[in-house]
Amino acid sequence: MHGLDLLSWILWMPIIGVLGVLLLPNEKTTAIKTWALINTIITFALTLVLWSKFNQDIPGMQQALSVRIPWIPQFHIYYALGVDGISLPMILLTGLLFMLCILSSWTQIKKSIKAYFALLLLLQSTVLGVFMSLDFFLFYVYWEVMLLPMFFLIGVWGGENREYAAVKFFLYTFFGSILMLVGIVALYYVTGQSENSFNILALSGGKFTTQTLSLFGQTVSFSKLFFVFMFIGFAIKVPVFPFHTWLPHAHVQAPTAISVILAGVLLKMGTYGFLRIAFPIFPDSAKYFAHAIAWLGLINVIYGALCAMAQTDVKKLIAYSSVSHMGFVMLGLAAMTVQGMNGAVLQMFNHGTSTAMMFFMIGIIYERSHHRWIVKPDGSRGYGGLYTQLPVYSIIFIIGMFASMGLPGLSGFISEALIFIGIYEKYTTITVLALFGLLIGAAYLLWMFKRMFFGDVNPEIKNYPDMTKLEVAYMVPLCVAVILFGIWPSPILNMMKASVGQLVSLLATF
Amino acid sequence: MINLGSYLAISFALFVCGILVMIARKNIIAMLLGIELILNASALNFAAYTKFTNNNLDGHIVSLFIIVIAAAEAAVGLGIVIRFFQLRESIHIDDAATLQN
Amino acid sequence: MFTNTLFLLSALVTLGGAVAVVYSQNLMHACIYLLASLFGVAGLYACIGADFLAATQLVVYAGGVVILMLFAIMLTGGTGNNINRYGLEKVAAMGNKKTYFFAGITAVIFSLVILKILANVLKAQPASVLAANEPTVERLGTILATDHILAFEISSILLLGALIGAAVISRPRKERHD
Amino acid sequence: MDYTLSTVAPIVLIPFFAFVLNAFIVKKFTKLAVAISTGAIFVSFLFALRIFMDFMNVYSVGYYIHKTFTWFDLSAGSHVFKVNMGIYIDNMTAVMLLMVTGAATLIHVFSTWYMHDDPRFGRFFVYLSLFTSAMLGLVLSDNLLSVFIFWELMGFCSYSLIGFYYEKEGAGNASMKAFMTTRVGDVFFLLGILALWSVVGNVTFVDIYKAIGAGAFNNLYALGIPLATFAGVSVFLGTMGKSAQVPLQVWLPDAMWGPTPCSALIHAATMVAAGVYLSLRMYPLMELGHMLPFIAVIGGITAFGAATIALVQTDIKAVLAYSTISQLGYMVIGIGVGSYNASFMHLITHAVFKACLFLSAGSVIHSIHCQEMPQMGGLRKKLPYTFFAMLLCCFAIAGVPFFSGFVSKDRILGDALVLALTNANHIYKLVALLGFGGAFLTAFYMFRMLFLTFFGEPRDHHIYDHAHDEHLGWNSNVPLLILSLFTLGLFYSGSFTGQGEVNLFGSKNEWFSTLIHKPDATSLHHFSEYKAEEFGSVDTRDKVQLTPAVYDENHGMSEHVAHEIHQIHHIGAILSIIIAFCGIFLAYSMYIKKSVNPGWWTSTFANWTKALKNKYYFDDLYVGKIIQKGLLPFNDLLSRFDMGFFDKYAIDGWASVNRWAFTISKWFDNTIIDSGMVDGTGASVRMMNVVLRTVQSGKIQMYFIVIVVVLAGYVWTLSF
Repeated sequence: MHGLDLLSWILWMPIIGVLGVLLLPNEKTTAIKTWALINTIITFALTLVLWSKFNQDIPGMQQALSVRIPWIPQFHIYYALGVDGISLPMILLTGLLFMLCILSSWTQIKKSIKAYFALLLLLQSTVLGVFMSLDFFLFYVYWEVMLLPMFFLIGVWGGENREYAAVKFFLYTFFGSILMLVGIVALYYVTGQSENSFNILALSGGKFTTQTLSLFGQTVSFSKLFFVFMFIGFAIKVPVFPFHTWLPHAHVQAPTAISVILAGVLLKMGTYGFLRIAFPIFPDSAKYFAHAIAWLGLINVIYGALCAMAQTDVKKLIAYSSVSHMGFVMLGLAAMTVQGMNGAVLQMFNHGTSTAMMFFMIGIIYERSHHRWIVKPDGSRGYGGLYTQLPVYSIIFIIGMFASMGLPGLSGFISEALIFIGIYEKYTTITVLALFGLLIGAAYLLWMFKRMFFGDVNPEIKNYPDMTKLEVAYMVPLCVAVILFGIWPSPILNMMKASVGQLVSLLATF
Repeated sequence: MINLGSYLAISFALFVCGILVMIARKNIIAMLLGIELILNASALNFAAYTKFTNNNLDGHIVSLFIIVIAAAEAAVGLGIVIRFFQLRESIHIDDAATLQN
Repeated sequence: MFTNTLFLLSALVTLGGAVAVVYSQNLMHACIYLLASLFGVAGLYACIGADFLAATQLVVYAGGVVILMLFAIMLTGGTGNNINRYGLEKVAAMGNKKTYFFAGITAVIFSLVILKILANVLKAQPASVLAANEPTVERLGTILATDHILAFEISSILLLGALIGAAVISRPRKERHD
Repeated sequence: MDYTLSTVAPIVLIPFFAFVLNAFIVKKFTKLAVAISTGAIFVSFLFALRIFMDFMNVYSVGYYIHKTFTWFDLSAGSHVFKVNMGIYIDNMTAVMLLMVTGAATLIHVFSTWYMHDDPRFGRFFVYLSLFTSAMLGLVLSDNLLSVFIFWELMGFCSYSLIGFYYEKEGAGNASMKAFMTTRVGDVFFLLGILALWSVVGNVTFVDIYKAIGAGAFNNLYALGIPLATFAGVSVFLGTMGKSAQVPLQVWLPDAMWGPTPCSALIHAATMVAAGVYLSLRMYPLMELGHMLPFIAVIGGITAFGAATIALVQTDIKAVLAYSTISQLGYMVIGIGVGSYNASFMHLITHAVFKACLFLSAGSVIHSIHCQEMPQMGGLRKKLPYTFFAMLLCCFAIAGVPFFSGFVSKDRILGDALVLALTNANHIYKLVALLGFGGAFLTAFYMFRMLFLTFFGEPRDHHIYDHAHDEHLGWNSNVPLLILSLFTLGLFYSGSFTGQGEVNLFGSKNEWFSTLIHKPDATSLHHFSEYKAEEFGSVDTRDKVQLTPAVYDENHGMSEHVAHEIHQIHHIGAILSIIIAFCGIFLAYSMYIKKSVNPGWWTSTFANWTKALKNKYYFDDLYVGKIIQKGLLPFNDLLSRFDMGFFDKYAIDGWASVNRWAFTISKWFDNTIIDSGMVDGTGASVRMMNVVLRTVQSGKIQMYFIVIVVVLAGYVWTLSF
């Protein structure tokens, strides 16, 4: 009989929070918020404890921290949790961002506060579950359950077109996960429904290179077919180019905190899926499709950046910039070199912090103006002169914007540079083209900044107050993270490098 | 003389008395008395079976819990009766035939 | 010998009390008869060496439940057979011929079935040597705190719930004006 | 002198910590922040001076300090990947450090006066501190990656300072333009870094030199181009962005939206020179990639083109901005014609006199609150010290003998002339022509500016009368005078060891060309002995064994060729003196004597004048044509395609298909299933409930009877 282990504590702590929120009466909004905040702080503290217990030299899963308990023994389904260098940064990011999101929702959410915070905490638990699961079935369960709070959070607390966005988000992601489910079931049968049929670690290592199956009378490689299935499933979440259109809708309609979570954490679940599932289980196919993935990543980078430049809605602009930045992650993954992979995982973390900053900042200005137009539909400017009116806001916005742009000294640069170093050796043409993404990336952000912040003060914004203490309080941790990991990336890189190195070695053998 | 048969017989008799009280009375409190009888009958049965089989005291435990439940039931039941009386000025069982009002 | 006497006496008191509860037309009397019956059951427990059970029976029933019922009886009807606003007696009658008839029929049907089963059971029951009566308190305590700890804990929650529930239910409330 | 963290790092870190500290305290303690900032750069200057003195003591070509530390390490299992950062100090770095810290100190001091009344006085110093630390970091860098990092940081500071007056729309446009234009170059620079990384395995200067010396670039291609050329062009594009070479020069004139001291520091003395510095560092790569002619032509076009535009400018800062572009062009010519140390010397001399010119212009602007030269005139009497400083600087930039600009520029032009006359590649003839032509124009427009500002009668009496009289002040005009002192050629062409004579025409044994040697193909083998050391380890190099400093101008040439080159150099020197005086004379006759009417020129060459006024239509092309007509509509189209077509039809189209299927199934459901079968069931249920309702009497005792009887029946069936 052993007590609840650390990973389970982290995973179930938000559920305790949900129960607490549900027990509190509707009218006690401050109590609900405080409880949710305390809960997320504890969760974040626990993730930090996890970091302190983490042994950076172990390439695979941390045995000391893993859990594996039978859940549905009849189908060999386990409650299996584990953490390695790839999931730890994501767990830390999740812990941090949810804590800040509770703070940002403090004043911004005004209706059904109890339900909102309960759903937010539920979402945190499911996201953590995705990043910790080592059982394919458990992974899938968390992956699906995550949709539920997300659907309601967008659909109930969103903007004017929220139902459309929520349904679209739900159906789109659901479509992807169904493809993934097909893959899970196929793996279950091809491994003979044995003890390890849902064990992600046991499935990894390229065990399905020779199997074939007959499909419509054609002999198809098992590995390639189901790699494509899984790829689409995860690509929708990333989102990779042809599957990206749910993102602008969802972002524009979602409330601020949910946008932050969506861009900061949920998009990373897609790339995390590649790293944890698609690549290790089908390394031969990953290698086979690497060039195609690199081209898709390139399209993401350029297409997202060009679309972002045309937007007049700030939030939509940042949403498209997420598409562009996640393209860099795809490039790093496609490189399959130490530099590229490390860069990709680092970019996942860094994009999480910088894009969270941007969405928070947009949320803060939205609170004041109740619109997000850079240029209003009638052609007049939406803001203008914010620099004069809101100096503190502007400075923090600049930090976030330049981090997002990849300015050296801020976090985005190192990951992007590593990705480029990694991919240059493999695909020079793609590198040259992707570099233009950096250029356009600077262009749309600076142009947005110019139109919103420079110039004389727009009379409409004359009475906007500068950032409140609360708003500064939840931006400061992100600023610190962005600057600290820009100057000194070793803490994050050290925790991931052994695990990433192992994955690269695996891919290199095929 | 002291054997399982006699205990079962006594318990049976108690049980039948309880049923009679439950059905024949129109007074809610009187019906509760019947319930007590029925509960006692079953408790007695458990204790007896333990004694006359393997004497491992599990029956005693069940009997104890029956007593506990009986106490709880009496408390809640009588509470309801008193409340009902406050509302309806009656403890006639036929007054309690509707779900609302 | 003493045990046999005790057993006979207890059985008589038990059954007599039960029958008296059935025929008594006064609620207060019925309650006292019930008390007697419960005492009898305690005696029956004692006869088979269930000392703790017997004691609990006395304490809880005699000391608790029956007193509670007496309180309830006194709270619900001190003023005689008045007719309330719904056209029924305030303190209901203890039954009439019709109800007794239905009750009797039901009891007979039930008894037939039970007696049939009992016959089977008693036939199959081997004559066993009775274990000597020993104090059960210590063993009961051990079993309660180990094998039946969950049930024990749940029963404590049940009692708490019943306590609060009874208090909440019987508390008089103001009529809402809405 | 020991080179440890505590003697080198403060150069960068003190201004950086000043920046961090000031960023927090500047709002409340503005004066303190300013003092901290200025003090920090002065301390940096002392450290740099110490290093410089040490290098002068050793006085050796081969003396270098190379210390590294691991920034981060991705090695795992069999994969090894480390990113090292470090400092690399050689003679060039030592000189550069002294120049940057010295100029920055004086500009900081000047700014305490110039910016004093600005509402954002403190904030300006915050940016300046960050900028100087970045620039010093760049200079100390031992590898291209850290150069790139500091390069971009400077770009950010430049962006912030150009947009310093953020309430002005134009400042916003200018800052964005500056950042984006340099970003074009930066992106290519990054590409060059990637290309070098793929060959060398890291991007340390010394390792790149070693790799070039070992022939690692032979037979390597990227996108069908020889890799050395590919990487070289990429890196040089970075230079073109930062050093404002054609066609990426458009941002620098707009950068004048920033406060004048920042123009002096960033857009004249240091940051723009960083591009040239980078190309100098990568000189062996440029040579290997056969791109020196290309570089020379770019430099020539820039030098001449910018000078022509400067002719028609009326804004004093605009003239200086174009002259900066033009002078940077000369440095690039210097790289292109292999005049390595002259190019670097011009970088240093230009930094000094251009910083001084900008500060003088700042002094003028501060005094009369106006930047338009047609409204000035006769300020000589009001601003005597400024006039004196500016005069010296104009002499320097025009290439008057005994002044610094002459020493450096003459040598670049001399080498260009040598190549024009001896090299088979005829493009060098064009370069020499452009170079000399530019020199003439430089002398003319600089003195035009000087005469229009300080001489003649005041053209706008209102402005003149309100001008403040100048008094000598430690932070107003003393920095100008100090800087102007260093425009004397003596400092650059002298010898510090007493081994050779002071030669004002700059030839033998002067310290600059002795110490700074071109790392060309013949000298690269030295670098195989170079060794980086970890910070904190004991310095193992023995200074005694270092190569003694010998100036070897004619290395590996025959006597005859050397003599011929010497002759051409003399011709070049005489030619540039004549040209400089011609330029000055023309300006004199136009604006003092008024014997030549400038109006005649502008009306005769009206089309040209218009082209010059419009800066050769570069802005129209970039902003008007490429961005407004090309990029933005394309983006718009793409965005509309994404949401209006792709999302609407390809994605939501599935929903329409579903809806169609749903309509059919709905009809089926409603008419057949629902009305027929389901409602039929409902009706039958309704019938039944009439019967069953009577059972639900609510009589508990009835229920109890039923329960008992049913139970009995059940038990009965079980037991029999």
